[in-house]
Amino acid sequence: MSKKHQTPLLDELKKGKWPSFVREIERAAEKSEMTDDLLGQVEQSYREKVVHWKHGGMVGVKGYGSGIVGRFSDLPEKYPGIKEFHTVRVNQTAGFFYTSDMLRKMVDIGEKHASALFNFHGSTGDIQLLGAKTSELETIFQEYTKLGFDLGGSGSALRTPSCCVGKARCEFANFDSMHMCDGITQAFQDEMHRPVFNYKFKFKFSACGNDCTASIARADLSVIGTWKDDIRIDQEAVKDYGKKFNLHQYVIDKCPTKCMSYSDEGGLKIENSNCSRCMHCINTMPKALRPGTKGGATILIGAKAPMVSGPRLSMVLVPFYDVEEDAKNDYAWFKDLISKIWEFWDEYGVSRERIGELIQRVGVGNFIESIGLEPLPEMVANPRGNPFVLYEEYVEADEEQKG
Amino acid sequence: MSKKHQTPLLDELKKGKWPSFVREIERAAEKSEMTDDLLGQVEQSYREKVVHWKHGGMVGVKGYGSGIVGRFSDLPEKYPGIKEFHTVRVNQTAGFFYTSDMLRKMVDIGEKHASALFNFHGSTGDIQLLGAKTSELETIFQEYTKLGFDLGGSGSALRTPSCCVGKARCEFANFDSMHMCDGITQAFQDEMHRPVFNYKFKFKFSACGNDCTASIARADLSVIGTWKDDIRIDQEAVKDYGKKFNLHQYVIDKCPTKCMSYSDEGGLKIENSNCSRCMHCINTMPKALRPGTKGGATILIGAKAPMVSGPRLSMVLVPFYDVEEDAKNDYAWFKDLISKIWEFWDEYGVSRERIGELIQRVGVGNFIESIGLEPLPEMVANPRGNPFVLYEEYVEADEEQKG
Amino acid sequence: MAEVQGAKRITDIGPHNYNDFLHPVIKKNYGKWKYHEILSPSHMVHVSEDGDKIHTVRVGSPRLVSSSFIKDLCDLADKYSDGYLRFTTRNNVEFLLDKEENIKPLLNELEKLNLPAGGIGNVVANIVHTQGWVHCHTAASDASGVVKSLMDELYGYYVGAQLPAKVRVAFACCLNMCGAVHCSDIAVLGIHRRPPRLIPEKITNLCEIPSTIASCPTNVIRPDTFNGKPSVKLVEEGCVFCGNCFTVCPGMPIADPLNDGVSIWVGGKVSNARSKPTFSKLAVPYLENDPPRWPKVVEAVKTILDAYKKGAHKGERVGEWIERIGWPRFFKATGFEFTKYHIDDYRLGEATLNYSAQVRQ
Amino acid sequence: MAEVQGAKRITDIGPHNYNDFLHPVIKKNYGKWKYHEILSPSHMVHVSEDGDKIHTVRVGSPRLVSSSFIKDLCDLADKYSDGYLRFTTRNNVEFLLDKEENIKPLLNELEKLNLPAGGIGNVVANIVHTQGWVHCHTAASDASGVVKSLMDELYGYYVGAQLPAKVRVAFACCLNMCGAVHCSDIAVLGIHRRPPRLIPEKITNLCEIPSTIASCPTNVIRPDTFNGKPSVKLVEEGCVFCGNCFTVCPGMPIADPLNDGVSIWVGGKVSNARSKPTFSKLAVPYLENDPPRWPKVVEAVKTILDAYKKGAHKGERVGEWIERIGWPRFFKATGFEFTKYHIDDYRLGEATLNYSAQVRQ
Ligand code: SRM
Ligand code: SRM
Ligand code: SRM
Ligand code: SRM
Ligand code: SF4
Ligand code: SF4
Ligand code: SF4
Ligand code: SF4
Ligand code: SF4
Ligand code: SF4
Ligand code: SF4
Ligand code: SF4
Repeated sequence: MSKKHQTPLLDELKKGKWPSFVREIERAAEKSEMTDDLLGQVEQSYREKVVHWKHGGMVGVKGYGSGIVGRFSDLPEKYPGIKEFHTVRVNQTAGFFYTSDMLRKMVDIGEKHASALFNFHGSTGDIQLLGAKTSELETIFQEYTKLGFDLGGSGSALRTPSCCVGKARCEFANFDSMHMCDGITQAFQDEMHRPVFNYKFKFKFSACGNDCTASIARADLSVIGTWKDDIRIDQEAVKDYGKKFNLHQYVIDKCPTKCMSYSDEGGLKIENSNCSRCMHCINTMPKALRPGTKGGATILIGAKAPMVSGPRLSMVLVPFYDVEEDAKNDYAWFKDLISKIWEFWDEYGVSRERIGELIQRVGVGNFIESIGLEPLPEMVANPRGNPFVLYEEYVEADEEQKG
Repeated sequence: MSKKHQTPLLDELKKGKWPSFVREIERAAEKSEMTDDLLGQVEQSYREKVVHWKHGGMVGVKGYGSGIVGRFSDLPEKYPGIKEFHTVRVNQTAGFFYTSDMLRKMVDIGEKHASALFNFHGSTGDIQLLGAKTSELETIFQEYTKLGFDLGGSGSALRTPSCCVGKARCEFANFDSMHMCDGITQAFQDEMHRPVFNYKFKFKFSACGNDCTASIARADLSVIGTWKDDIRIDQEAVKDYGKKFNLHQYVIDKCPTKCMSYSDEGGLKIENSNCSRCMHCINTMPKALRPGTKGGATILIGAKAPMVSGPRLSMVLVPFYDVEEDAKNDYAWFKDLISKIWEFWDEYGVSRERIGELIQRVGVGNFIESIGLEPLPEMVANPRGNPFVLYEEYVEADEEQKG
Repeated sequence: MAEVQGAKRITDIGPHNYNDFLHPVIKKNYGKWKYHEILSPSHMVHVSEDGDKIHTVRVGSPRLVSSSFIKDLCDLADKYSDGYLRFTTRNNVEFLLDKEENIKPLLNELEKLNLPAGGIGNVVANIVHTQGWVHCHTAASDASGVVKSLMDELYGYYVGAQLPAKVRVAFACCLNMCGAVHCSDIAVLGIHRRPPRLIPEKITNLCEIPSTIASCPTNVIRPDTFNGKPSVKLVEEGCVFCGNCFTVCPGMPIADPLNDGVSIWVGGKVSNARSKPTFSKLAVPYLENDPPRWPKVVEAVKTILDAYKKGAHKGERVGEWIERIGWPRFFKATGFEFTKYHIDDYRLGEATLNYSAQVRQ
Repeated sequence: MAEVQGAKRITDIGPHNYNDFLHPVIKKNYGKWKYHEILSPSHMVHVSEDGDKIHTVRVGSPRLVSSSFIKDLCDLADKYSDGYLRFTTRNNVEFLLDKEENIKPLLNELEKLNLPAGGIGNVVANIVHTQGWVHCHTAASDASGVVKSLMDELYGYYVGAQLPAKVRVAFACCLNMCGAVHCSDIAVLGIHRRPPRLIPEKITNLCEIPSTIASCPTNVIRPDTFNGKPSVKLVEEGCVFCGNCFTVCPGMPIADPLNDGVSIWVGGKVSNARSKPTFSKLAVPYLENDPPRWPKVVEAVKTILDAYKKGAHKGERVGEWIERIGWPRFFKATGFEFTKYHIDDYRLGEATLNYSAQVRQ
């Protein structure tokens, strides 16, 4: 197939050693004609330094309010192939595991019914099939469901939860992030597919403090693995590491709580009650140290991107959540907590207000109380430093005592 | 003299080993009759758990708008002696140095013309003579000026500057805090005595980072000593300290910038370019370490108590100010800086707005620019983390380039 | 178009269960991994309590890929990893092998296909990024182009050269920051710098006025009327060019070729290791868009990496290095200018000032 | 009353120059001090580059003192320090002696006068405090009484017993916080807890309405009218009992015997040594006023000191100790209850939350 558009600027991006997305668009165009016009329009954007997509646009499949992001060229006459160029968000598997068989089938759908161009994966976690026409959406949807895959979230709905590889291939995992992620995704299908929230809501599950899903930065609800008991130490292996590098410099001194000590005689000692489960020592000596055996998670809330009051990280909501125990009940306790949070959000939140913003607006203390949790010092970096305390009660009828 | 009022509650406060203020009030009452009624009123406050002073009240001496704080009992019939019980704020000397001769004369004035009760000193720094009647104020003022002492500040005026003992008795002093404090106090007599500011303004001078005047917490303008060159080390003395305590544990590991190292052979090494002049190592080993010889100060701005938008600390305004050089010109550069700050405050501040609050309201960058300083990374703990940048300029007339 | 027939139609099934796609060795040792070793930037091995091993070979991907790219991967997986593979949270591909002897041939074949094996350990990881001009309406810059230009330059750091610690670079094409740009070691952020232009016809017809007004972080969108219908007006001076008004109201386009560009941020992190998670901080307020290869952006990122490599202690993330040496020395080391834009004047900006006399001289 | 006669009247002379009051040894060695040694909590010596020595004997004072108290000091100074003495920034008295042989007799005489010699080094320093019921109109508690009760209890820590580091205790009788209460190791703060009562007659006659409205940190004072004249009304729910409205408007008294009391704050510091200066943080939100000896306040401060003494490493200030062990363990160690009031919900409160998974289990 010969090229429809000249793309001298984009061609520059085929040079260099890193795999080229331009080459990928071209390869997709070999499979799907419409994709040629994408090259043309992107080249024009490169020339003019400005975007050429129209503002938004609602599209979808029957019974679903989300899962498709509408996208329309603002130069449809010039680039008719991408007049409609919607994204289909398809739920990834928990942990992003696939077989070649399944992947081939999944991309075939894209070749046949859309642009043959994908994001593996989107930043939230979905597989994104780019460039679907409205008329093809239902077919695409049905083809994916036949493979056992459903649509992800978009709009004012739950987003596709995502998780780290966890127990499947990581010795640091303190709870089964994949199992929980899958379980929660299945439990909240309705909330994902039918937008009734004030705004989006995201779950991410990382099975230890390394937080390989970056949940603390971008999930409204972050579940991050931790443990209750002591770090397991293999003193011989510690000694071996000591031969490779300076234990004090690279491990002991970098412990944020300064709760470790080492001597050749006494070996490594950890004051576990002071350890904040930061993971550093374990990361540095994975053959010698392991998290404790009583795994669980810390639940945090409220992270989001900057709009509209500045970026946020998640804050501690539940210092220790016994995941394994709750998994036995299909995560009933967790789901109940989530329902309470969503009810509160529904009642007090305004349109386009993420949960983190709402909590800030009403006050952490009030929020905690409303969802039935206790205020705990783990929730704060430090207690208040200003004296403007809104004490809720005062004694009255004191007049006669005066003067 | 027999007691006029029964004070069973206050009497409890004459017990115990710490010198008793109740005893002091009684001793004052032995010298000045009016003070007896103070005992009565305070006892009543103790009984009723409520204050018995009326709200404020303006009093003063001719030509001065400040220096006296009016105080009136709300039970003047019951306690006629303290119907008027004003405070006379008398400037302390820089460094709070006195001779017995001078002190006797100073307190004699209080015995003769007021309550015989003092604060040595007030929190801002003044000697406070409590309990002066309006009719006595002019006499008291004239008696003090005869001794070479003037009134301090109050109301919307400059407050009495104060300073640490500095070069007079401290080996850590990086500039002459007493000389500068005295010089600045003398220079701004008018601003102290005739309130024309939006609100109060306070200077404090501490000759090193230990900040023994707590200037960073409570001065609108804090001048804190620092140095340019290297910490002076006496390696032998370091070794001696090493015999007394663990150098690593108490000195090296506690250095906030981790810029020190020690070995028995090499002695103590300091990477001075990384030293933030925190004073810790010098404090801990004063016989071994001394600040560099090129002394000066960091100028900080904006500290204050909580009203009305929360407590503030001072922030860095000028990282290094060559005090000695400027002292040669009678602090001309410093005074010029202060004038610019006050001009800005006068122009943009509103009533009862301290300088720290104003800076926050208009933005640090704009304030810096207006007073002719450069934005510097020393002013911030870290640059902004949110992307809401108010870029001031954009290019126009781009329409024809579009589309 | 396929007919929508209630009966046949499958809905709300969620994603395919992962159990169907796990390598047998993974299934057997699920939750029983004991330790791992990083043997090279492209290869690590996990060892289980039973002594079983699973090898991972990681491969970089541009993320925006064709079906053919995926099929190439599938072919490799069939040949070397029993058909099993996964993707990482940063869009790398991981082949999962139990046969050690397959590693070398796999690496060889990857090289032939020009696919970069690497990304494990203390390297520059794959750049998390977004849609840009390829697919999003609010983009202030392209995503894939900047990322490609950067990764070509940083290629060596992906496949081999060791850094003091992991370096996570991220790109987002607008302030919506899809991805974790706000908490990356180095972040490149597309920005607008000219207030939105108001198209009253569109505003009155297409926009919900209250939510348009509420969308503004600095409250400079004010109620107005146009032809008697509710509309909005703008106090341009306070606009921080966030583009949020355009997101909720198509009548307020903000993209502008002459003023759009990127800013550069440093020192963010997400992990809880050692230091707490923290935002990236502003390093370079503005660089113009210079497609196709954004040389100024590439240079700025290189400058940071070079200074970091030179100055950081082993084990220090970019932000930890800067915190140790202090921001003044970061600006000195990179030559970047410190401006008033670096001083946070937004909502919580007060918490970022230097309230101490701790100053390096 | 003295006549005000322009000619004779001296004005704007400022304070007496300190040079007239410096001990000759100090004058000679001004700026030439080399080091100091703390020989006991009441005695330190400074040695100059020339080898000269000046001895300091420090003595505690209740600050609120009679002329007789000052004269006692003067007598001692005449006898032992050539008439030279000074006060410290925390209201202690310092005798400056060049004759070492005078130290012992001075200490003996101080003991006879029941004046506490001490306060130097790692001790509880004299409590910085304010006026209270003795002299201020906005006081929510007495100052001198609480301080006396505390110092009686902490006496041992002033004259002798060593602590891990300096402990600065401060008291302020209302939220105006005259002193450095907001940055003290331990701070006791008088607080109101009932909204001001409005006296419309006074408000309309004595108060400037705009500044009354502006005085409120939570904007709950709203414009109103009374008998046709401008006045204010109050949204009680949002009042944080700061008393600032009363400061600017006598028509809004806030003192209330049943609800006033004190709160306790910990972990602030001012020095730049090691850690940056920082605010004290809320430990105990409310303790009722229980004059004359405030036993609950004394107990709470003792509890903190005991836990600090037990838990802190040598050289750690109170706040540094708490930062190391974490706030949850501080609350455990003291038995104080953590409540919603501890969570900062004011202006910059967001900056104080725990945005990390760093949690001790
Ligand atoms: C596709 C994706 C970027 C990518 O290239 O991977 C994406 C693309 C868009 N995002 Fe996003 N977001 C994507 C992940 C994110 C993330 C990261 C995450 O989920 O982990 C964030 C930051 C975390 C967060 O949610 O705060 C993110 C924060 C936003 C925001 C800002 C939200 C805020 O509260 O500040 C918007 C604006 C909005 O919601 O109106 C937004 C809006 C959008 C829209 C729908 C544009 C718009 O204005 O309506 C973009 C559609 C582009 C297109 O046409 O394809 N997108 N967006 C990601 C979703 C793929 C997937 O489903 O897997
Ligand atoms: C006497 C003194 C307390 C003491 O016992 O030592 C004092 C006493 C009063 N202060 Fe103060 N302040 C005193 C030092 C301070 C300090 C500490 C300092 O200066 O280092 C502060 C905190 C630092 C600051 O300025 O922010 C301080 C912050 C306040 C405030 C709150 C100001 C604010 O911006 O938040 C007020 C309220 C006001 O200004 O209206 C205030 C108001 C008052 C008033 C005038 C009461 C009022 O509402 O008008 C008090 C008069 C009491 C009386 O009748 O004697 N006083 N005041 C101190 C002055 C003595 C002296 O001249 O040496
Ligand atoms: C595969 C992946 C999880 C997944 O489910 O996909 C993963 C896998 C591992 N991570 Fe991770 N991390 C993965 C994303 C992340 C992220 C998220 C991100 O980058 O967006 C983070 C947070 C980054 C941040 O802090 O900004 C992350 C922070 C860590 C850390 C903490 C590093 C630190 O010191 O701050 C470790 C520990 C270490 O490397 O010593 C870690 C350690 C590991 C280990 C060694 C865990 C193990 O024993 O298997 C794995 C190999 C590390 C490597 O790549 O060097 N992983 N890891 C992700 C690979 C991304 C990629 O393709 O590059
Ligand atoms: C006399 C006085 C200065 C004055 O001009 O009056 C003074 C004098 C000394 N201070 Fe100070 N400081 C004095 C108030 C302060 C203050 C202000 C305050 O408490 O309100 C501070 C800040 C307190 C804070 O951080 O909250 C202060 C923080 C220090 C420090 C830092 C301690 C730390 O590690 O944080 C040192 C260094 C040290 O002690 O190791 C220090 C060291 C010293 C030295 C050793 C300096 C020297 O070489 O002469 C002096 C004797 C120390 C002692 O008392 O143990 N001085 N010092 C003040 C005595 C107050 C008192 O009567 O108790
Ligand atoms: S978050 Fe922890 S458990 Fe999960 S993959 Fe990363 S290191 Fe492993
Ligand atoms: S996990 Fe972190 S806090 Fe705990 S001992 Fe290891 S390094 Fe220290
Ligand atoms: S601030 Fe520094 S120079 Fe001044 S007295 Fe204190 S320790 Fe000495
Ligand atoms: S003064 Fe402070 S920062 Fe400098 S070397 Fe000493 S301890 Fe370190
Ligand atoms: S960052 Fe902005 S421009 Fe880029 S994909 Fe997200 S919403 Fe679109
Ligand atoms: S771009 Fe942002 S700051 Fe500017 S008007 Fe729109 S919403 Fe407001
Ligand atoms: S703290 Fe309040 S009550 Fe006490 S003296 Fe200062 S203004 Fe008066
Ligand atoms: S006491 Fe403070 S918060 Fe309450 S109404 Fe008065 S000014 Fe407002």
